[in-house]
Amino acid sequence: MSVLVDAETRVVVQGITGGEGRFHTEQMLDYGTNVVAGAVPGKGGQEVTGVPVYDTVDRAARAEDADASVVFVPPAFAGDALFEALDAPLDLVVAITEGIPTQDMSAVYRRLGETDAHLVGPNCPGVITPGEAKLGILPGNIFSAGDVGLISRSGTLTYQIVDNLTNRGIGQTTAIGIGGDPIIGTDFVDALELFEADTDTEAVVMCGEIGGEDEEEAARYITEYMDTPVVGFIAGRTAPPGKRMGHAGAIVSGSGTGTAQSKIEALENAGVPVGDTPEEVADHVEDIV
Amino acid sequence: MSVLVDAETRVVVQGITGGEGRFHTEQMLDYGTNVVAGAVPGKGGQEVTGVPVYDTVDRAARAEDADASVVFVPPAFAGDALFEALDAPLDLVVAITEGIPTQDMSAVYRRLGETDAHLVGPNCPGVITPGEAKLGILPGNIFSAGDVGLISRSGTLTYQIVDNLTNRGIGQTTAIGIGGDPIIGTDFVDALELFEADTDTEAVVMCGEIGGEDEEEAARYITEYMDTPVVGFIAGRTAPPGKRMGHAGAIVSGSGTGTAQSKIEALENAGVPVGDTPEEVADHVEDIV
Amino acid sequence: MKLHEYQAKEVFADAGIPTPSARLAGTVDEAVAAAEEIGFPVAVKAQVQVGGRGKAGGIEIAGDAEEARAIADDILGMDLKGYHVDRVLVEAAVDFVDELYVGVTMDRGEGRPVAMVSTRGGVNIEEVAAEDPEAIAREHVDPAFGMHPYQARKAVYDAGVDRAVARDVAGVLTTLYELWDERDGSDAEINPLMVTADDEVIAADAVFNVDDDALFRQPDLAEMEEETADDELEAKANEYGFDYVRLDGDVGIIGNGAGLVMTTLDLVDYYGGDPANFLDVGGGAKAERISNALDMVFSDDNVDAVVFNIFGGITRGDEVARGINEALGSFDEVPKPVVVRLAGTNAAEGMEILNTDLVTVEETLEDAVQRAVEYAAEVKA
Amino acid sequence: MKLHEYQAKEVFADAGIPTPSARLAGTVDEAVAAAEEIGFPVAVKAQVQVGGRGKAGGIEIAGDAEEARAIADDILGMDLKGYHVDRVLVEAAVDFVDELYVGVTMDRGEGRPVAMVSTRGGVNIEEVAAEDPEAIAREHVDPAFGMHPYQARKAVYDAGVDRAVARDVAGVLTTLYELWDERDGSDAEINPLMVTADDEVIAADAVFNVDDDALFRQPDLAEMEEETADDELEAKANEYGFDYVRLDGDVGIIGNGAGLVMTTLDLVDYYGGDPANFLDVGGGAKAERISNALDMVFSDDNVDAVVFNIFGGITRGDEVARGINEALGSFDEVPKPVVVRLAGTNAAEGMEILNTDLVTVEETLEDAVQRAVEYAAEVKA
Repeated sequence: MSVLVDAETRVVVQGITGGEGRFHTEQMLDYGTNVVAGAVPGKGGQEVTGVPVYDTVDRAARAEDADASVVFVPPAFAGDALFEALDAPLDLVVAITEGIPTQDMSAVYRRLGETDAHLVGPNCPGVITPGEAKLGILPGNIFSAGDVGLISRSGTLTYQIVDNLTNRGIGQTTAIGIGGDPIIGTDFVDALELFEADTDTEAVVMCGEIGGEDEEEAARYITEYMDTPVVGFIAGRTAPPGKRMGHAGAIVSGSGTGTAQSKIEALENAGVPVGDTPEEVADHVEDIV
Repeated sequence: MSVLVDAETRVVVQGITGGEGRFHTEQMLDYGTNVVAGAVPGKGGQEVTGVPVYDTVDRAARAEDADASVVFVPPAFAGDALFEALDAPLDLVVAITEGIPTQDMSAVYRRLGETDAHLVGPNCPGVITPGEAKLGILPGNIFSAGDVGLISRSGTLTYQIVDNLTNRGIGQTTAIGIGGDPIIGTDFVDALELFEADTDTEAVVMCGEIGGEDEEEAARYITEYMDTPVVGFIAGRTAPPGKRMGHAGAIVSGSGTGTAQSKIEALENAGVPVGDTPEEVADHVEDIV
Repeated sequence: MKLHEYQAKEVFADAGIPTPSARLAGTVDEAVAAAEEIGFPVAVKAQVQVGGRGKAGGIEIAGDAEEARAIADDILGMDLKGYHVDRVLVEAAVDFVDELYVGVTMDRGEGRPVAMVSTRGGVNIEEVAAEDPEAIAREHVDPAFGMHPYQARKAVYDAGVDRAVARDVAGVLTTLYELWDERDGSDAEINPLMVTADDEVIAADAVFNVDDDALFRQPDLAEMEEETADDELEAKANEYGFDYVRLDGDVGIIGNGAGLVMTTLDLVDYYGGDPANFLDVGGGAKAERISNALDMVFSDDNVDAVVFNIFGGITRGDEVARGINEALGSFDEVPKPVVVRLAGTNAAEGMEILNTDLVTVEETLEDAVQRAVEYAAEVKA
Repeated sequence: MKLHEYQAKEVFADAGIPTPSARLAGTVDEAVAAAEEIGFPVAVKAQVQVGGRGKAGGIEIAGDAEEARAIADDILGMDLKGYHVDRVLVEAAVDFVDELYVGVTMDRGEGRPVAMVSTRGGVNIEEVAAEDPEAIAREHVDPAFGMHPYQARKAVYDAGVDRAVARDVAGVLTTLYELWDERDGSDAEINPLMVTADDEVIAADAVFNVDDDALFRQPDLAEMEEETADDELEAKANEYGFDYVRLDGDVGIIGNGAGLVMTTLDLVDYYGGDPANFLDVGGGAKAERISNALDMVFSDDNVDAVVFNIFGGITRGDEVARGINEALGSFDEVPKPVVVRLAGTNAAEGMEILNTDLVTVEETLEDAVQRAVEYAAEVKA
């Protein structure tokens, strides 16, 4: 089993005719993902690597019975693309696009709350269920099927942690790159809830980083609701307060919340072992599974 | 028993310091309505006929534990006042104001759909549970307590029908003036649902008029869900197609829907006797109760 | 409130929607001059607020100055479905290959706006809607977020608009929606939106109706309002601020509240009479307003008897009675018989002061209507 | 992107928020002339983008021209928390009886904007928030509908703003929210909003930060951007378009993706080293970008060794290797030891072409970091 995506997921690629959209559609198809359509206004009737393109998501979804989309639309138009996907309605929308204006995401998030859909991202590497399907830009070859769920705010850090796991023969049910933007769809709590409900997931690794309160909230959720064991990792222990390091979310406020220390403490208090290094994370997981 | 309001309902009057607000607050208090506060920006700390005034609905509701409001705010500001009441949140908002721009009401209606609140109106005479409370401008003296529920799009027509009932000794559980605007909160179906759930209501009178599809929808609802008998009345049989008669809703499209004939037929097909005159309505009710 | 075509086109053009070059003309000479300035062929279009002007002869194409003169002479001063034509819009006739329909209105049933596109433009869109509803692509707009760009595109693609002009038509729809939204439109329509051989789109007609309740915040649109009553009495009603509709019968009707007045009309009919009008004095009417209402109804030569039906809520019976006394007291002889029925707030006080030498009083609505119908029948007899 | 105070005040004033009369000055003479034109007393305010300018001596009041000259002379050219002051804003000093705080920002946790009002203006609002959160009235705004007028009033009344200025303060908050909304603000603040003895309100300071991701649709604000890097290297990073933060250590760090780079920093620290910087080349970096990154890190005199950690997703290992080869090949001798770890997409191809005469290669992140820390320690030894 898995969460969010599997071999049956029928995927529309929004922005399939762009450079990134085209390249990653090929990659997703190669991985075995069931990409059934593309959606690009004005490009209806074309084909991209054998995938039929429609003018609207609605048409793509109805013609090809799609239930999910991956969004490679440029940031200026991505907010609109997300509304289009949510209104279609699709069940799952994975937004790869980086640099969507925050106010656009605030509106999308407001709408999301009224729907039953899952939005992953934006500014995320996507979702992968190893051996079944990947929606996004994750390098499929480093993942392997297994029984550990993975949630991460950071793309390449996800790959690093997965690499450490895979090297020890520890595979994944599903890995979710939730993204590092200030406003994201699926957050740690949402993703933990999904894995808690998944009977095949024996343990969950959550990779957080400085900034925001999401990891602290996740710790509270774990204490109250999680039976599945969780292992943590927090990037940014050495980040100086007040400095912005890449991700918009990666700002240390300096007021004692949002720091690596506060996050690590919160997780440890929730019974979550937190690795000091990616290797240590793998050690903790190995102890469990 | 009753629906929406009773002697316990704790009422805020929005716009209590205006001429209409003040006058009808006195009238409501005289009738026994539990008016506990007024809300007018900038007038906090004042009193109107013994009722304390607050600057915001939120404060009024928290200080006086209110759960309902009556809105006498002028049309340009009424949309905002309705949002304020819904966000407070109050359980019941009765909007008397006439002439609210339709787009403002469209936004309010959108918000209303996300809440559990009841909005009655706008452009309505209000709601009365005889002997307990009235929220609005209905002349209390013509109503009498009893077991007939009343729903009407029109103010004075409501009084006429009630007068015919009361003259025969037929009292009312609650009378709801739902208002004649193009976009209203509680419609016939909502009101019928309330009366259907009220064990004391033995029969319901619904007074419709030409324009819109609400009576036709009510007929479908009655067919499917109502056990409580309903008697109907439709104003505007002689209205010529395409002419606008007062209410914004009172336009006959001429295309066969929204006419008095289509409404009467729909109701009769749902087993609802429709009176040709107010007296006939009272006859039909008398047959039932 | 309805804008004239020429006004709506100004508003649309200001917002960036392409419209043909055009000039308004009030005389034949002005029309010919306008046509010569614009260049032939031109369309000469009657500026009256009724649908189906073309079929009724209110729109003609002129190929040269002579034709323009003849056509302007025909149209100016003509009676078009009851409206007197005193101005024409002279505009460049567009050479089109396609006619589309684009519109925005409020869907009352849904409580939200709806944007519409169809390739069946240039004809009566209500008929298209009735015969072939699928021919009109409809996008409901969430009032919380406004129309998303994707919705404009979706409506255009769903309507089957030619790919070559899809982007431009979506742009026009977006602008039209924004106008509708920002300018408190009730209906905004372009029918037809013409498509030229060069894949240009151009609004060949324009409808923009404004929500009367929102005119207070649209002062520039409110200024465009022109009296359009087709009838002296309706003009008078506008002046007095009454909801008034003139009908063909002989029983004049005055009441308070649209539902109750409609019911009174229905009862006149039910008891065998013919309503002469709908007149709602509204809520809380004072003596002067009541007096004006009587003046209105007496001014209608068709009226043979009047039924005055007031159920007081915020309207007070004593005020009504005072107004009736004043209005009727000014006549040497009351011109037409008046039947009065007062109920509700201060009805008793009203009955007390009502001058029963001048009016007939009835207790119930049914009796009042029957009495008025009888009076009217007596006059006829 | 942060606007300077003088820029933010221009934006606020254009929107109708009252601001003191003011002029920007780059020299002492200009400052004195500005002060004389405005009239004394004036405030002379350093235009640098740091908080707490007043405490740090960057804001002084001048009562006459002589004082203005002395103060401008002090402030112009001063080093304020690491920023060089090259301009001052000279503005009318407002005689106030009260200082309020008004602000709008995005509450990331809630995903929606929040409007704030406090009577505790004129001080560090973060401290107020920490010590006495109740002193700040907060209204979360529904992004679907925007800030309702009632919310501005509610925030003002809830904050306990004096009734005499409540309406004006609500007006300022409404305008500030609209600016924030229409101009893609990330933070918009007035602290203090001064209240005068005549119950006038006036924005004595102004903060407006713009969402960098939205600058594409705010071209006039984007034009206001000025390089504000306090450091030559950070300026270089801006030029190259890197996410770069300079730190105090000696181990230079280059990687792809913020989380992975931060993790690399953490590991340097974990293994006893000191990170010299954070440098994220981002996703999909090509050879030239890699080469620029090495140039950046070599330019930092503090750096004694470099760890280069790439986990390829959309970034390809062969491109990275090519960039490293190019950058290091241009030196007669590689200036500082470089440890490279490549994994993920095309890592094998990268390893193959990587010139291992110039760099040390490690298989794992942990090994690479440890090796770099050792190299740096050797240099120090």
